[in-house]
Amino acid sequence: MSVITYGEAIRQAYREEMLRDKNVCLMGEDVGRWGSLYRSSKGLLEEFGPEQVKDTPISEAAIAGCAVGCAALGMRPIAEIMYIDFITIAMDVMVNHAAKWPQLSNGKLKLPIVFKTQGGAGRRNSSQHSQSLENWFVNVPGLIVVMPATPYDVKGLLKSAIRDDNPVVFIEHKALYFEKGEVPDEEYLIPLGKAEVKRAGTDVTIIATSWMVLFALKAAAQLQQEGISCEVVDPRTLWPLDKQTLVQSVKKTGLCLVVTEAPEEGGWSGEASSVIHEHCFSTLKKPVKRHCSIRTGIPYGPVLERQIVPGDESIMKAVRELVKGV
Amino acid sequence: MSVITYGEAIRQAYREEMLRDKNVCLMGEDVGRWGSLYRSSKGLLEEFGPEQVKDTPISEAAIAGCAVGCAALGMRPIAEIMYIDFITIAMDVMVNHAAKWPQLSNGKLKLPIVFKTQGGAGRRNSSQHSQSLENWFVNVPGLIVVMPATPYDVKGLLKSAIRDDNPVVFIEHKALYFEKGEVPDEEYLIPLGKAEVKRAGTDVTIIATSWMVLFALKAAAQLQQEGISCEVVDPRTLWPLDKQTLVQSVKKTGLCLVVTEAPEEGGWSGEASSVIHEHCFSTLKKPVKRHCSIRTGIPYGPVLERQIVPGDESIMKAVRELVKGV
Amino acid sequence: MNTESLQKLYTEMLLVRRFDELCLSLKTRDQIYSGYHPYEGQEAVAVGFCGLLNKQDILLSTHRPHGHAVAKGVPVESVLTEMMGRQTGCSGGLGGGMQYLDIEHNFYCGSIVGSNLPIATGFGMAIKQQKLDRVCMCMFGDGASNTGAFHEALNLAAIWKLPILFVCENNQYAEAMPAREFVSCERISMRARGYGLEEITVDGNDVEATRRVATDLLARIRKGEGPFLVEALTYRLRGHYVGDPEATYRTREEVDAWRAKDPLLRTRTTLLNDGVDASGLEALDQNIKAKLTALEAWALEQPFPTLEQSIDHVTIPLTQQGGCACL
Amino acid sequence: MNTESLQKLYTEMLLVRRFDELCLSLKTRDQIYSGYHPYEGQEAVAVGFCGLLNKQDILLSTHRPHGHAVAKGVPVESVLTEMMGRQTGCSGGLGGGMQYLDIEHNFYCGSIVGSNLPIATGFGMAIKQQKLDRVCMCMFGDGASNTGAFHEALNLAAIWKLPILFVCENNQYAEAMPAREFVSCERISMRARGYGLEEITVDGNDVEATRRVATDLLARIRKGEGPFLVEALTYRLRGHYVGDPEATYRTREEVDAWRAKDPLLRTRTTLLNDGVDASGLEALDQNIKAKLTALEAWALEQPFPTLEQSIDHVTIPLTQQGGCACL
Ligand SMILES: Cc1ncc(C[n+]2csc(CCOP(=O)(O)OP(=O)(O)O)c2C)c(N)n1
Ligand SMILES: Cc1ncc(C[n+]2csc(CCOP(=O)(O)OP(=O)(O)O)c2C)c(N)n1
Ligand SMILES: [Mg+2]
Ligand SMILES: [Mg+2]
Repeated sequence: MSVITYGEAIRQAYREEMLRDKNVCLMGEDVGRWGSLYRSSKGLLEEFGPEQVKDTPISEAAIAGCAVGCAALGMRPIAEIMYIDFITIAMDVMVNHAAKWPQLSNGKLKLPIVFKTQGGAGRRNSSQHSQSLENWFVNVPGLIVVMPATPYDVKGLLKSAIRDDNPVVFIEHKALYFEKGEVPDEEYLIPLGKAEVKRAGTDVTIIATSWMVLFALKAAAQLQQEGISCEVVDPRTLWPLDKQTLVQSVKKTGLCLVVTEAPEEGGWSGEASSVIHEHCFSTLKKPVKRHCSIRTGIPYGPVLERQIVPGDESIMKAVRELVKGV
Repeated sequence: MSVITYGEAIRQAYREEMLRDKNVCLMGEDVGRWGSLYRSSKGLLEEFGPEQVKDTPISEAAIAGCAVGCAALGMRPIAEIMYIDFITIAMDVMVNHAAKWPQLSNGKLKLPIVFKTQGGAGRRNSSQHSQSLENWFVNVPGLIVVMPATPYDVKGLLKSAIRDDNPVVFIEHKALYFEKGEVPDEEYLIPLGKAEVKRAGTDVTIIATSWMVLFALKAAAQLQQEGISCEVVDPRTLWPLDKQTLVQSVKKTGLCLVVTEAPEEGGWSGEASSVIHEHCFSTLKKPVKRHCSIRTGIPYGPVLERQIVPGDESIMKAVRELVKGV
Repeated sequence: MNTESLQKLYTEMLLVRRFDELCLSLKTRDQIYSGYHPYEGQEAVAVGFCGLLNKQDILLSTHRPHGHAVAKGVPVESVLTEMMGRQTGCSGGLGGGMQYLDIEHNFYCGSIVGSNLPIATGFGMAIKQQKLDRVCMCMFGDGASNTGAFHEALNLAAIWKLPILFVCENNQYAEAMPAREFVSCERISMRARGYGLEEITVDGNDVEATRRVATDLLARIRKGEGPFLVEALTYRLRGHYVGDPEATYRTREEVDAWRAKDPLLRTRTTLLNDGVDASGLEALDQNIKAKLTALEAWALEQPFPTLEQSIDHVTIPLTQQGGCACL
Repeated sequence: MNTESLQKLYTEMLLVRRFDELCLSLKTRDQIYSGYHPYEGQEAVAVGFCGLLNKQDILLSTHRPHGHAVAKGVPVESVLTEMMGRQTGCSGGLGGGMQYLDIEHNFYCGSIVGSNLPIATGFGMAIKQQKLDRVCMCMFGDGASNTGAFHEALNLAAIWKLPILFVCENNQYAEAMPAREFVSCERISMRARGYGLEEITVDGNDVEATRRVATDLLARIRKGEGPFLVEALTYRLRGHYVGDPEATYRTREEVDAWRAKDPLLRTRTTLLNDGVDASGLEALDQNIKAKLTALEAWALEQPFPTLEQSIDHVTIPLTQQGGCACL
């Protein structure tokens, strides 16, 4: 085991997969010279050369298009969209082509693409660089959607995403790149489509995604002091969803809080909440509660950001309300 | 009252609003010469001239961008994206700019834009021309989302959308343009954000959107014969959602089926289902059931389309399961 | 071009023309379900350009793809039955008339205008990097040249020097929008300069010219001199789709003037002048028609795809990695 | 240009330069929260072009907006405090350093590269249609010229003949990506031909030249001859953002060579040659510095926006039409 950052875990995943398979290539704006914005591909251009590590112009539609075309000829591109906010420019290729072609080929064509991007608030970037748009892709048949929260998860899931033959939308979080965690020194994979219980508990289940997992864990630790035992479940893959792990937890606790950074209406919190209600209706003591960002563009600066987005304090408050109830 | 088509109702709404206010203008691909694909703006170029009715190049990003810029200078553009599938190309302007600028102006800037488009299956157009992508916009703070199902609704809501000072995503349905219905001869508006009970009933509430409303009504009529009384509620506006009308209905019936054309996972069905669970938990006899399209690209041709997308038969089956149980 | 070669091109154009007519007739009988975009008048582009590709070369087409597909050599059986939504179609009948793939024949088309250009860059990149003896050709229209996708793709292809031939089939209209009003430059080929490329325009109704330019450019691309952008000037003789309100955007006279420049007529005249026998050409045509009549009869018998087929390949099961425990 | 006019431009450039330095210093002290994009070296573009606009004219800027804003006459108070996230900022402190609007001064900027170009077409269209005595100027970088948005906007502006001046501020880099490698044509102005426009390039480090070109083109636009695309060749003397790894994409020598062409240095030399007193220029500078010192002190006292402010205007209440019965 070594303690490394989320960013370094990504870099290791890239490196190992590029070494293993020459067809794996990374393309995007400044993934080469700069080694990506948060340095998660640092040194890879030097090590693997411009055939495997490609800087591209500011052309998100072309980046995504290029990924589809080269994947169709057997390459395994990782197409980086620097901020998920810019994925708005790559959507046509992703939704209308990457997600549709394998079906249209009747299984003859595989598109092993990782559309890799990064979302969320936490770095004071304001509303055009802080959005949480993951649920868009959950609603598109043909795409896999992954959102890892820890260095361990990001490495294992990224390696699996690269090896998977489906187009995968892989969403990192900008507030996590410098978070540290334990990662095995030997190689490992984490299966796509597997949730993880990040902390076991008995009184209430907190389903949280990405950055929210960290806050949920902090809140759970605090709440333990107050005598509330929280189970924290991280789906990790939003589609296909490991309903079993989520449902098992709620069947045990009878209470569920869903925490997402995306605003409530139309977000993935609705999906999670529905799944739990559908499968745990008789064991639920109360309806599933959703705790999400306030419905607004993420404002600039550190203070407002923290007030808009759920954090450990607000999660504790939500859990208390749920457990003790009004 | 006159009986007119959905397409004609749209045309009347355009006409009345363009006559009322010279700032109202329609722009998009072939909205002028052709009068739109389904002729919903037929004759308007001749009547209002090219300043109010503008044919644009195949440039969805520019269409959306142009709408934002001219709205900022006091115009009231209706920007047409011919198929919702192509809105993937206009997303950046809609999500990162139209939805953000009013907030950034601290209320000094209004963007009275209607982003008008058309979605869904029913015309055998296959997967790149048949998607139901409405929930994407529900998750974007700053946008209003409207999905009318009848000639009456489309006219009244479109007129309100044009007069509203917020950017509105207005989603028509391609299978509805030639459907007929009664529309008053005198002017009327339908408020945005108001659901409607399309059919009263006592045993089960069906919440359905757009094309699905028609099937739900058909199913309800049939089920009446079997002794099942369905209440059919059409939210009409997906955001802001008229939760009260939806909840009131389910509080009465104690059972709820949500029907959407979009696939289940990540779609608006999850939002609706969560809202009902959150507000009707104690009166619900069973968990809310979702009935949505099968998770696949809409295949070509009439037969498969009908098997993938919910219809009256499949809704009846789902209601029966819900009411009589397994 | 010698008479024999020209006659060969003529025959290919005739096949494309008769195939288009067959589709039109099937559309009228509601055997083609979505909008159908006729190809009449543009055959010299398909045959001159797409007809030169090898099976291994990649062809990316548009929402008006059947001429390109047939010219490239995608079997008429699978093109026709795809349009008719039958299992034997290239995409198993799931895609229909404007979005299908024939993986074996390296043919890809789609109904989002402009999107094939960015995708072409990926094929070009893979070909170059894997040093394959293949090229990529990407067809698009005058309307598509106004999309952002066009621009991003051309720039990327140019800076990476990719083995791609971008062929702009300027048939003067994008639906009802005349290129003369909606394309801001006089010639679309003038846009080449913005990507450091040569300006190349060809008479798209002259199959000898299109074939000559195609041969030259593909040879240069195979030598590593790509990409190229070429504009082929042609004309769509029928409506954008069957029954479009043509009167809203063009005159009868304009159509007639172009009809006189019909690439088939023109080539036929040259062949006759070269001493080819009219009855020989007539026989060719009868031969094609007979084959297509048989094809039609066969096609109408083909089964439709099943629900399972339409779902099975949307997502490849994740089982290798442990899979997902869905409920 | 007479000495007096040039000295005025010099003063404006000096203000932009000192303002940029102040921001840099505030960034170092974490008083600017998001990434900060310095403007040093490009002042002759902002002042020559943006400085010519009237208050009523529209200016669309980028993720590197403060030079443009200050040159246009957006009050330094509201630009600076916006960057510092204070209530007194143009956007009430909600937007931060790269996305803010000053409605009164008709200034709009944003952090999505390229998106301001399509939006500019709307301003241009409204100006033209409402016959307003205004123009629209749209700034963008070499990197932005590779976006699809650029292409769609230029084409639309050209076919509709809109009163827009598109100014490409080619500072040689888009983050770490050199224009010489990532822009496929030698000069970005060569792209003009693709839109039926003139090719215009100007030395962006020569404020007399930028002002001359701007004056000429804006006059022509006001006469209805727009749009125009002009490329101003300049150089970003600092990193893309504070602390970027510059060594990965350019050499010290290259930066030094451009430093010698610093627009301020250059104008100063001209002024001195024209007989302007060095001490007079020094006094000007001291004057600006003193004002900015006072500005800084004031700015640091300004309050932050409240939660309510950040939520209140996201959606305008629908009450006029009956409103929504949310729970
Ligand atoms: C992105 C997008 N916008 C609009 C359409 C609708 N549409 C289908 S074909 C067409 C015209 C295309 O014109 P052109 O590129 O010249 O090709 P042609 O039809 O003339 O072959 C349009 C606008 C589309 N399919 N995709
Ligand atoms: C659509 C989009 N892609 C990528 C980025 C990230 N980004 C911010 S600035 C920048 C470089 C822009 O280069 P250029 O247009 O030359 O302007 P400059 O920074 O040189 O002023 C990039 C890639 C972005 N903000 N928006
Ligand atoms: Mg055309
Ligand atoms: Mg630059």
